[in-house]
Amino acid sequence: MADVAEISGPQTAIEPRGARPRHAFSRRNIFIYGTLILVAVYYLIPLYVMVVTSLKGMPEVRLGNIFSPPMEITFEPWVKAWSSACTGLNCDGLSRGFWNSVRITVPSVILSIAIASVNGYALANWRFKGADIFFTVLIVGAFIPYQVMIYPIVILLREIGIYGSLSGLVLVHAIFGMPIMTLLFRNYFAAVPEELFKAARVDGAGFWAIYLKIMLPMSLPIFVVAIILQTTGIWNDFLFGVVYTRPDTYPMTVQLNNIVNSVQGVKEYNVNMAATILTGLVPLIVYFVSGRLFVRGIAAGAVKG
Amino acid sequence: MTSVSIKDLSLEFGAVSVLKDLNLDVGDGEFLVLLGPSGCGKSTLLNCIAGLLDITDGQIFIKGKNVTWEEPKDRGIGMVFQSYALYPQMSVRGNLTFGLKNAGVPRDEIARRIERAANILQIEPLLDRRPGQLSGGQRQRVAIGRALVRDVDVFLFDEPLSNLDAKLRSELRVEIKRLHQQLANTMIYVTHDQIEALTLADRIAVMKGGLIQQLDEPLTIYNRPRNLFVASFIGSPAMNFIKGEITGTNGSPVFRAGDLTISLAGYETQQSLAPGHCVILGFRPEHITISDVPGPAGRSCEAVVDLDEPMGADSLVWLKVAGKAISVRVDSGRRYQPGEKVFLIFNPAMASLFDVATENRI
Amino acid sequence: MTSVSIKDLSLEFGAVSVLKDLNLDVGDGEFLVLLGPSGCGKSTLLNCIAGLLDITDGQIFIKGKNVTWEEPKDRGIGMVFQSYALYPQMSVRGNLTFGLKNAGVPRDEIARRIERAANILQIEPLLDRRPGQLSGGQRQRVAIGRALVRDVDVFLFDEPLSNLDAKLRSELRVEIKRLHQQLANTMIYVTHDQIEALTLADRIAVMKGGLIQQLDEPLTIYNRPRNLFVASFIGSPAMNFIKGEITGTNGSPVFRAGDLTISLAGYETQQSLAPGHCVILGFRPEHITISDVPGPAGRSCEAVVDLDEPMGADSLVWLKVAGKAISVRVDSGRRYQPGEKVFLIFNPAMASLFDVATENRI
Amino acid sequence: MPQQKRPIRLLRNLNAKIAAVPMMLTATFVFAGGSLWTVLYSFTSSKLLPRFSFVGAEQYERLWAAPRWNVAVENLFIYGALSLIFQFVIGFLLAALLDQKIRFEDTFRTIFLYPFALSFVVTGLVWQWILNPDFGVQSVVRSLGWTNFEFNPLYDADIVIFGILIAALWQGTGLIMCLMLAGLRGIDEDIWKASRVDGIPTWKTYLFIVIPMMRPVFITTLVIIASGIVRVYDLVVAQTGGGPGIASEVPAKYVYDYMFHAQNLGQGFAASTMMLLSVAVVVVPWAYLEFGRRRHG
Amino acid sequence: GPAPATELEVTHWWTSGGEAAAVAEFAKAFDATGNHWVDGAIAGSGSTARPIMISRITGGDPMGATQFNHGRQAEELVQAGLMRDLTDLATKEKWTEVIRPKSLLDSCTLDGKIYCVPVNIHSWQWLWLSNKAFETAGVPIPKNWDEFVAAAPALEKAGIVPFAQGGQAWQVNNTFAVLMLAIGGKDLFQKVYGDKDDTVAAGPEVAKVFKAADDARRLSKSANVQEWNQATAMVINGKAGGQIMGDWAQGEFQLAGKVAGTDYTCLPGLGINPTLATGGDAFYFPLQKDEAKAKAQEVLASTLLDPKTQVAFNLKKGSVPVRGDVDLNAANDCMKKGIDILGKGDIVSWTDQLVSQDTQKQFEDLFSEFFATAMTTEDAQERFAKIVATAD
Ligand SMILES: Nc1ncnc2c1ncn2[C@@H]1O[C@H](COP(=O)(O)OP(=O)(O)OP(=O)(O)O)[C@@H](O)[C@H]1O
Ligand SMILES: Nc1ncnc2c1ncn2[C@@H]1O[C@H](COP(=O)(O)OP(=O)(O)OP(=O)(O)O)[C@@H](O)[C@H]1O
Ligand SMILES: [Mg+2]
Ligand SMILES: [Mg+2]
Repeated sequence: MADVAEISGPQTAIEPRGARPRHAFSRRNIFIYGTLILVAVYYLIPLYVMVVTSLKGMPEVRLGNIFSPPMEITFEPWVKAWSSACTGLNCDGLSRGFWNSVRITVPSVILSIAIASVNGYALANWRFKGADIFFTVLIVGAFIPYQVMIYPIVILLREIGIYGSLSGLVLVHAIFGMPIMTLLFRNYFAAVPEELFKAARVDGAGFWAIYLKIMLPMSLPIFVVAIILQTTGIWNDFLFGVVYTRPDTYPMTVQLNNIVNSVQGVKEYNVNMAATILTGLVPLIVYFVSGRLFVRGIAAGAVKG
Repeated sequence: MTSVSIKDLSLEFGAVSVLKDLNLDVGDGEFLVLLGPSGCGKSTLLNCIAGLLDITDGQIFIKGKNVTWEEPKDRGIGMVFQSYALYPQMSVRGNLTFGLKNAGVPRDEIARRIERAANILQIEPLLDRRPGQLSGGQRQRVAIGRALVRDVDVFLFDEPLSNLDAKLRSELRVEIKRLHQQLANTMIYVTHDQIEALTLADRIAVMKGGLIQQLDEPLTIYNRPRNLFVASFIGSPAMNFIKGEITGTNGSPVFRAGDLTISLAGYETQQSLAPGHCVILGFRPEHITISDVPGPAGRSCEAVVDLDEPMGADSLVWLKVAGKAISVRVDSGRRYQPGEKVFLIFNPAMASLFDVATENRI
Repeated sequence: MTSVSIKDLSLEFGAVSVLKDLNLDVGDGEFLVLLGPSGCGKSTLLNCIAGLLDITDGQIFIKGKNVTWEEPKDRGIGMVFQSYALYPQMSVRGNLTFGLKNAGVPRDEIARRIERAANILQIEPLLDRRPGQLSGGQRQRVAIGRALVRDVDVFLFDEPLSNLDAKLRSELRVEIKRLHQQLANTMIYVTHDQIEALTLADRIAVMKGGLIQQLDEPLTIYNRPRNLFVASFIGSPAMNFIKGEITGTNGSPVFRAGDLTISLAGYETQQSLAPGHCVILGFRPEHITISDVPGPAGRSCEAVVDLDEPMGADSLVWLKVAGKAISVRVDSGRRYQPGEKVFLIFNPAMASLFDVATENRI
Repeated sequence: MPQQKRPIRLLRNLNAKIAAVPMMLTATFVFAGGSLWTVLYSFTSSKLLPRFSFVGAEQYERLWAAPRWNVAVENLFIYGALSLIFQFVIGFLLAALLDQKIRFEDTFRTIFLYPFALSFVVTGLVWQWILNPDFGVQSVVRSLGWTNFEFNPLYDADIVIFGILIAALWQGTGLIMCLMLAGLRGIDEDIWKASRVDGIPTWKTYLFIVIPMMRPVFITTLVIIASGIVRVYDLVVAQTGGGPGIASEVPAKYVYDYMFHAQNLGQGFAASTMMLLSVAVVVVPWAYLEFGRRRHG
Repeated sequence: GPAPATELEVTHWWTSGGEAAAVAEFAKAFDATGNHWVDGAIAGSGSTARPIMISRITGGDPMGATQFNHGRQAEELVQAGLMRDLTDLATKEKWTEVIRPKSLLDSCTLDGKIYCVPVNIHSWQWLWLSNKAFETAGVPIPKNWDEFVAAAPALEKAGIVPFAQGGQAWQVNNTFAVLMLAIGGKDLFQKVYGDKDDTVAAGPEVAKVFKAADDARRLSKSANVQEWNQATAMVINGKAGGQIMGDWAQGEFQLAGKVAGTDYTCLPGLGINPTLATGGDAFYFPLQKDEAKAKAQEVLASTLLDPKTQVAFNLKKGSVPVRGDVDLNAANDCMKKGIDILGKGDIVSWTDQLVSQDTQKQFEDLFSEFFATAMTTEDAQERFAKIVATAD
């Protein structure tokens, strides 16, 4: 603001008129954009390194500079990571894991969101005695380290008789997604005007009719957030994937771990990086496509005062 | 015949008692307004009638049927909400038909009712729009339509106009009044806007702290408020209050507050006005006249103008009388200057007297 | 001497032009109200004066100094916001002193100013509370206090009372008026409540679509609106409008709309009322009288009562005249029944005539 | 008039109760039941399989005597404190910068947020690679001429926790920034205007007015960060495997290792119980205040 | 008659180059019986894989067969009745006669019943040396640990890491155990690990072993690798002087086309004390409900012990067959050295059999801390003795 004082100083040669003069390179702008760009670089470096490395051949990787762009671009590592990298005797890369991940993620996301949204709706709009106690337990559950729960869940799944099956894993994801998802939906539905809900009751709509016809159509933002969070969370899960499935249904992350850790002599960093990118691709795409909705939904569901 | 009848209704939210042993009978075809300050339990009462809140004790009858534990949809009521509460993702038609479809009303009957409601409320051209594409007034009309198509005996309104601006509010007020004349349904209408209450109601129930303070016709409430609360709550600009005592001379009572004495001859009351009784005297601003010359003795006094607030058609003049601020409503033709000396003339027949201790009308 | 002077002010938000070449001079110590419907640019104008928005073109002078490029704090203004905008985690005292401390005002001076403001606004007992512990009216008072302690020449108010309930609003209105009389600062006050505007203003600027429609004293605006917009925007209940044409007989103009004819003799205008001119005739509800017998020929007509809305002190009666709805304000002593036949008497001296094409007053 | 019977309480809102059954089951059997089971068996000498052979507090004595556990707890405190501070500070600063009506806001936001889409496993691998002294930052800087440049966090026991922190911040601050941004956007514009009229510098407005107003957002954020801290595991495993030595061990890893590698469930359960206990001490009062009592509105 | 093709899932953690090649031999042989080997490799060493295997078995979704280090890892699973009893098959195929040393089968035996099939004999006690590295440094190839330590400065001067040590806990722990056996001798080893004698563990003889461990720590300072085969790769490439690792490292040398004696040198027992431990891998067969699977399990069990399979597998894996009656002419230099020692009976049981996994883990924690920090040998020994005192 020092510059303003200068201009409107005693020399009334220029009579201030119209918009306040502004400099594109004011100290403020340099500071803001400078900081942002610097931080952006920090955030982008790993992605850059991953991409660049994955496009180099092994000799080039061994030569050394991880930041230098590839002298000769090769897609070999990508092909290898996708279709021929080996774990033990299986040499079909990540391709199998990809479809397994899809088969795990889709039903898990659907189930966990279905349960949590109905649940959040019941908690927000149909409060009943005792619900808060369960909900509090659930929220505290969000803090319990997964490792602590592995064994009890093994027993639980064994007792139900779905250990090792896909449905077992889906159930596990639904269970561990429940606290945060329910919280999200509960907050969102609690912010829906209560009168809307009352109007529907006067109109004779019951529990499910209100949920399906009134609440669902108006909760797109929060569903987007829930889908994004669950998709990335479940897709990225390693621990449950490895503990609660069997090799023919291993998700992609487990296969990534296998490829990265199955060192055959020298570490093939380029293949590892390609595999890493491939594994992260689905959640990344989800983020890039719906990032804007995500922020809006977060504002609607998470940050309610 | 009573349309809605409430017996000993109590409602508690946890430890907080919001309604206390409330009794209320609403006649068939009556327009009853629940009026009261924020938080007095108006909406709560309405929600109890609608079945949207579980009551703690008491009974509710609608059309002679005990509906205390019925579902809202089975009570024969329609409800209009302050925030409109339209289903945002449905068209206006969808909003109107949602309840009927839920109730399994046949198609042609639905069409008939929609047509009638749309006709009455003049919303035919809006039927295929979404609520988001409507103005505030149109939304409110659709909300009324949603209650209308339910073809019920009792309409409940919860501050249906308070989200609208003043102009629209007065327009829709007239429409609601017309609608009532046309349909002759029972209507229970919650508001905290007294103009609405006064213009719409057959009877007004003034509430405070979960209790009904006075249940009467609008002009009775305006002119003969039963207690200090009703007197001060109703009327804008508010009633002027002066604290003083009765000093009876020769059977004709006189009100005295410091130097100010006002004869109470002509004041109608069942009780006797015993000398020495501490009372509060209330005058509405329009029941005091400003004059340049003193009026009859004992009904007039001198005052100094403090402030003149022109309000278009009339003005509110604030004056100081014996150290007290008094407001008087006058025609806006003449402006008064601060400091100007004038005389006030009181009409005891239009006054209200309240006991200081009980705050009830004497 | 002008206190605030705005020259050719324009403001655009991207492609949207909100204010267009606006000129406005506010006198020293004047109370100017900016009145207009929502979205007309009132707040925008106020923010430009405060320096909170960067203008697109034009100049702003405060106390003769060009402040177009000054920071808000250096303009010598204090501002009060609709939402109070108090700093929620600071005590009332903190709210009042925060700005002063930043400006490096000495301690004893701060104490002096706080004391004065607290005294004027009667918030001494509240000084150590948090805003969350205050009622709406108290918060508003603190918000005014924050502007007060800045010891500035110009106060800007952006709908300071619109979040309060009606009763409180009328109380605080009086307080603000008193404050102005006491301080004699320049005040620019934004509202869309016409009662506020009429009661508070020395002059009112009625705005629409970023343009000032009329800038005049309250009663002039009320009684002689310059155009149809001002006429319809000001006054509640609203002015009655009838569309028709001038039919001159013998130099004394007559207004005719279908069967209805009203003599315009006595209507003040600079322009000639040429026969055949299409006009809109406006009458305020209080400028029509209801009578059981017909009035003088050419100034009276028959009407049928449609609705009677009692509003306490007076009533609004809706009638049908030659197929048109007309509202008349009467004393609430007499009630009218729907269907009743009465006569209306018009006073041309209080009428307003507008050109149909330009919508300007004739 | 007939006096109507009050309906049975349990059957009112039946559908809502049915809908909440999954939650009740999960809360009861998985979270409460699982925790209880864990606590119970932490007093046993279970090895590979849970067996109810009561040994009292023996497992706890051993746990707190184990240097590795103490290192893990200490690490968690350091990591937790640092991560909490940095996530808040960086997240808030970024949000504040993005809130300055800047150009390319969307682009910047996406850049800051995308790492959140990646798993800790991926994050760990990438940063392990970037921080590797033989190919990563250190070797690149050295090859530029500064041959004495020393930046080798993953193989230096004293600073390895910072190496993990760098990766954790990279992965997590985006979300925090989003939350903060949403919170900032929720603050009344008029507050900003009032402070400008009062002539309060921007930084003071943030510090004394805006930040105190963002309490609810901060609490949400705190919950999210804190739950992440207690659970930190994958990142450590992928990045350092707990090394060098035991320098970057964390409690969750201790639990996992002793339950499964060492095949000493009792010991693992004892460590789990300690984690549960610390979670309970922090979270239960908070959850009670947040969800248990505030029931009006 | 030929059994109908049954798919049998086999889990193991053999994922490095040499290991994968070896396990392929098993798969080939099993597939040749008309059944199908479904490979369930889990990368990242036994400590990653075992929890998963155990969860699967206890979770009621057992695999067809699974690798464990025989010894005490699966003890409780057997006790819990989750493992298949192979005694009948063993009697039929006379395992007690063909499998040697006898201790291998003992480790599979509980209450007189046999529950696992040992498939190879592994010994840890090898020092692998890169001939190229020593040539570069201009010093003769050491013949034992002490010479190796003495040659280290020369290697360092030449920019070669003297001692390649993977950072993972199991590696450092075993390195110490190898030093214990080689430097302290068979008796000391037995007293510490077998008898869990904590006074011995705190005594001067073990202090000597700690001195040697201190040397190893010093020489491996700049290795910066985690996985064992990365460390081996350093030796193969001449970037490191030597590595202590089990005989499976040989698989990596072979895969890289290196020849024992010319490219690399192996010193069993670190060239001091040529005693080998007979650890190894074994396959367990979790109980299956499916009849066909149970049959296939039996087929697999006998396939694993088939002489031809044994040879093929062990040649690739670099380990010694469990059968004494197979022809091992194809074995290379190093393997022959090993077979010789085994033949002489200079054998001990390895730590897997002697102490529980729990104790192992505590050792691992201690040594991974020891190797990564500047902990004094005295402190380390004191803590070592404490663990020995409570070991089971
Ligand atoms: N769900 C609830 N739990 C606890 N108290 C409540 C609840 N709903 C309302 N109340 C309390 O009951 C009282 C009456 O509320 P109600 O909404 O009926 O007031 P109201 O008269 O409609 O006010 P307004 O004019 O502001 O709408 C208030 O004091 C309110 O705080
Ligand atoms: N930041 C902005 N960007 C774009 N348009 C804006 C912005 N702020 C205001 N406007 C537009 O400028 C016009 C004037 O807005 P302004 O807030 O001044 O209205 P107002 O007269 O104060 O209305 P109200 O009575 O509702 O407060 C409106 O049409 C509004 O949509
Ligand atoms: Mg209400
Ligand atoms: Mg505004």
